[in-house]
Amino acid sequence: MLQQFPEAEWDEAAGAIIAPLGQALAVAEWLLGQGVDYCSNVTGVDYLEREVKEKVTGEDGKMETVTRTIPSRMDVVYHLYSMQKQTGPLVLKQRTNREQPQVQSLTPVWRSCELQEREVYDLFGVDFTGHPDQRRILMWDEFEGHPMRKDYTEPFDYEWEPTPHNEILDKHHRGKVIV
Amino acid sequence: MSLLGGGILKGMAVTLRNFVGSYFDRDRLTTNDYAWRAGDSLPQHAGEYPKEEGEQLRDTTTVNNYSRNFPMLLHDEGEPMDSIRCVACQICERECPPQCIYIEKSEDKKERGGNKAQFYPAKFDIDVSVCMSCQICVEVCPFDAIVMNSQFELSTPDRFGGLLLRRDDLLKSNGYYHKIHPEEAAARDQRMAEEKAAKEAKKKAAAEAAKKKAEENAKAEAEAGNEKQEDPQ
Amino acid sequence: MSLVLDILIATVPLLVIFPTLFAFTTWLERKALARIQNRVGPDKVGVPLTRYGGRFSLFGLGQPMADGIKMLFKENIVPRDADRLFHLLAPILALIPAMLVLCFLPLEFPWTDSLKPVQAFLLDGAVIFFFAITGLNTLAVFMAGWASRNKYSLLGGMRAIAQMVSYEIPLVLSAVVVVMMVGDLNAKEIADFQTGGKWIVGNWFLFTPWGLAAFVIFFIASLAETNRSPFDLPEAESELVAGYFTEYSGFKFALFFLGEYIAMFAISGLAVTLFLGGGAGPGLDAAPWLSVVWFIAKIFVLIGVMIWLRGTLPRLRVDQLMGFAWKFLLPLSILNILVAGFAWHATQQDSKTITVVTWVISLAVLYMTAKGLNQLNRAKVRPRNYRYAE
Amino acid sequence: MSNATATAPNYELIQRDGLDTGLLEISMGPHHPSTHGVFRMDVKLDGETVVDLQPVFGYLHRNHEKLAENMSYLSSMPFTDRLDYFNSMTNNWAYALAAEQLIEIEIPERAEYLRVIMSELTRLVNHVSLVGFFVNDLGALGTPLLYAFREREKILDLFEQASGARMMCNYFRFGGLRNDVPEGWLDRAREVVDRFPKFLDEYEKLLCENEIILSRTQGVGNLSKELAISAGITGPMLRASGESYDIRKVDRYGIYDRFQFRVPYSEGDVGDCYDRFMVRMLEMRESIGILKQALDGIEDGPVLGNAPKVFKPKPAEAYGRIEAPKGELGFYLIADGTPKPYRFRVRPPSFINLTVLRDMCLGQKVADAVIILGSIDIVLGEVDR
Repeated sequence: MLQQFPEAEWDEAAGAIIAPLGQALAVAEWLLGQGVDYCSNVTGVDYLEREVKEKVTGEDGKMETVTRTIPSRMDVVYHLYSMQKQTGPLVLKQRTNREQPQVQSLTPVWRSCELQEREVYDLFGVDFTGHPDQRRILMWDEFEGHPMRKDYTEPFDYEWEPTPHNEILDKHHRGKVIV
Repeated sequence: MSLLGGGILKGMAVTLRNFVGSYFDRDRLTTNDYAWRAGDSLPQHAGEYPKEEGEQLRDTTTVNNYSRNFPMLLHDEGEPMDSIRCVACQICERECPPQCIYIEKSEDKKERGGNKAQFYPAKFDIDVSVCMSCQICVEVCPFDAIVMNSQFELSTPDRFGGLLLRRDDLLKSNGYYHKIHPEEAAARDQRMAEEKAAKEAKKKAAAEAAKKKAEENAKAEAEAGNEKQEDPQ
Repeated sequence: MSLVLDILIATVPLLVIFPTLFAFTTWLERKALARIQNRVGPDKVGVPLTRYGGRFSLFGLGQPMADGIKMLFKENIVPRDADRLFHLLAPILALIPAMLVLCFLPLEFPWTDSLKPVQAFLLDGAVIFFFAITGLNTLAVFMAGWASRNKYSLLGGMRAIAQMVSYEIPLVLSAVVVVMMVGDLNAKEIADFQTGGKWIVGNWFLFTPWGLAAFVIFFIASLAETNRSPFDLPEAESELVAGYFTEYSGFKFALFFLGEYIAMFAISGLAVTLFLGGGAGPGLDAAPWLSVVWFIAKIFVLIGVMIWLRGTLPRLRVDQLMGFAWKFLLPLSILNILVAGFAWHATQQDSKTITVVTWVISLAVLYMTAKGLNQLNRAKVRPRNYRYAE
Repeated sequence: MSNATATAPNYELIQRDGLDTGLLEISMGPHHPSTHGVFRMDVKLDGETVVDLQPVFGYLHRNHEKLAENMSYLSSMPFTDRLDYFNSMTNNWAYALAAEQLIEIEIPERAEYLRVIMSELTRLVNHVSLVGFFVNDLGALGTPLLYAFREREKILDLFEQASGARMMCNYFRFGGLRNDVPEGWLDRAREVVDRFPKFLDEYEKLLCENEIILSRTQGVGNLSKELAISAGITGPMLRASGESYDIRKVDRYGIYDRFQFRVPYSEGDVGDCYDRFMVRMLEMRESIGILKQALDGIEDGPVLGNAPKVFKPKPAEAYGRIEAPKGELGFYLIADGTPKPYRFRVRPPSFINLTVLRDMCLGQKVADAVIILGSIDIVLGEVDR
């Protein structure tokens, strides 16, 4: 696999192949030829920019805490199986930026991506080039924003009416309760 | 070659058998009064839903001793607030999936049932219009203070306030709990007793260990003292 | 004065008995379906409409009354864009022909001044008239479907037209067999022809091969004519919500409902007249009024079968429905006419052997034809085999 | 290409013999008796024939995934009940399976057995009521459905005794089960299981040879094996198309490798509504076999490993999938070291099985569209999440 596509990366932590941008379709077609005929799950993952503190052993052997910034990104994850060989899963990822995410649609290779990629488009705002029917699926057409993004904020609820439960929710929303 | 229309006739025979059977075989009837349906093996004190106007439910609290509905707060025998088990630790509030619990901790501490003084909930509200009866609060409670009730007759003309159960509505005695969920309550009491015993044993062991240690210390000290005493000599 | 009185004496019983029976039938249907489905059915509402302690609930016999009162007081909703006039006319038009044809049934009420049994309307061409007037029902159904301005209603109305027009043909053709045998179109003559056989039932057309075939065809077609399951496509609940009466509520809906059930009575009454010997039954010599009772009892047997079928069968698809009428029932009923004609000639001599042989041959011919037609129409349909993976 | 999106014939406005005939557009749903919830199909009809069909989703969307990302692992468990509200037990299991990959934890023997028992009982509940609903869609006035519900009630009673709730069981926990079954429960379960085949016999007599059902369902909604695999169809629907892929056999999650059972699948490559109906009927018999073995093999013991109630898994990804009654139910979890999952994704079988709805319905009658939808077996709680 990695020989066929030298640009593909192997993400050890997640156990996933990260397909090079713009080559995902070729990778998928190659995989289909290898007997990976069943795409089980398609989803997006939204990574905000964040800072991690890591303990690094420096050159001089001293432990020091380094603050590293991980840039934001958007992943589209495919879980692939082979029905012929009864093997799997193979995790394929397409990695793109958060601001204008655009990846290749794998619907031409696996039909099962059709609705799921529509869902990723709807909830994450990832643009799938080559998708035959890219529309919103779960939210209505006039909806603005992409609710599964981590920085999504709810709009004002115009159907809101005061109930005793507001007191409870307020307390939860003050961030006191959820750890 | 099968009979023309034989499949239809076969099906009609099945429905005819069910038609007749439903008059003789009680097991066939799906719908009947609730308590009946559960069968003879099940309910130990099942209430029966009223058939006629004006008839009261015999027992609105129990349908079936396994079912759960909404949470309630337990207290041991005696005045509810003097023996309430809840110490307002707010774990259940934190873990409640639909976020329907609201707790305010008391200012003061109160001694209950011979245990050491603890906080108690000044306010404990459960919005049963939001509660989804998942029983997570029961599981996470470290004090066995909250358990599931099975009272289902909760209709009220007030859709907001009427469905917000306050602390005093939620307080139920352990005896009541034993009545509605006998097996579960017995198991819980046994476990609590065991834990208490274990705790006490541990305490005792700890006390003994402390005592022993103290003795040893004393001994050591004494020896040290002796040594010290001896030293000058 | 006497004429008016006669008319009233002849028609009022029809107008009283059948709507009452309708109420009873709704109860019966609900109860029977409930029992078929292992439920209890209505058992709370008693007589008179109260629930005093449940001791007078009488198996829920008050339920139809309660339903009726509820229907009367429900709001009458007419869609904004509907054709108000035809929306109103349709249920009335559905009821009128159904009530009208009841007059042709040979129901002989024994109360007149001379104590002579009388039928409401003794017409020589009763059978033809019967079919002519029941055909009007189609118009009412389509009127309802069109006037409601609802797509489901429209589809239901279209289905109804196709279905009713198609099934009228086998219905009429199977009745022709009986008319051929009797040589008369008068309902009373047909009924009288069948009385007095061996064990009362000996002359009934049901117990001849061609009569049996004609009865089965007639019964199936009458199910389709009255929109009963498994031919309830115009009101197919799972596809068209409620078909042509989707937009009807309250009393208009009740009228449709009433019309449908009265049509059921009428067509079952015709089946009883044609094949089941009309009012023939034991004890008629002693008490002639029993004939009405027997007649209605036979109607209820047929309606019971209809309910039973409704509790058992799923619905056909629209193309299969039409195919069934044109490719199965129509050829079979035409063949049946031929068989009946040959049989009539063959059995003219009073020879037992020839009669038996004719019967066996015609039975075999009819059955094999039915089988062959079935094979032809549904060649690929059969149970399948399945494999297992370890 | 087998997996290309099917295209509708160009039917705009056809002039026939000088008559202006157009297509009838019907919006079936969200309030329609047989869309199994608030599902909508925008159907274009030429007479009674479906020339175009667009499924419309989302009427029941509540963003389950976002909710779960904002609460602890344990708190999401009761929400999984609400996905496919017919099969809360299997939903629980799939989620537990995914989360158990994040925290390595030993599952006690008895819990494994009870998981299999609950899961197979759920399969019975689902298939039996699905077949009932399916025949109801065919137009049978609820009779098979109510027979099915009669049996379902008995199993739901068992669920109630074990978990306290009939449908929203919330019974599985990471590392086992919430509580042990009450005393005598296994005997009652055995009684129900033993009586089930009798009901199945009756049911088969009522339905499987009925000429109307045969001609209504055969040749309707054909789904070829290639398209089924490509479109990610799973569960009985895939097996009806002739592929014997069953995750119980492939992954052997839990202790499924200990049981003798067979996976029924269709012989031919037709994959029509009749196959889907029959595969489910046959699968029920296999489930009974598993249940009998499990009820015989179960032994006393604890049911919950010492899993913490609230935990913080190390950053990792996990995908757990099981053979739910409707197909492959998967949960994809990304942990980031906090008590809440960073990403929580449900792979809903009935949602993905709907991919081919349009392909199967084109050219069929409108009444067939209804039964094709019925044979897919959707639950809107899961489709829309």
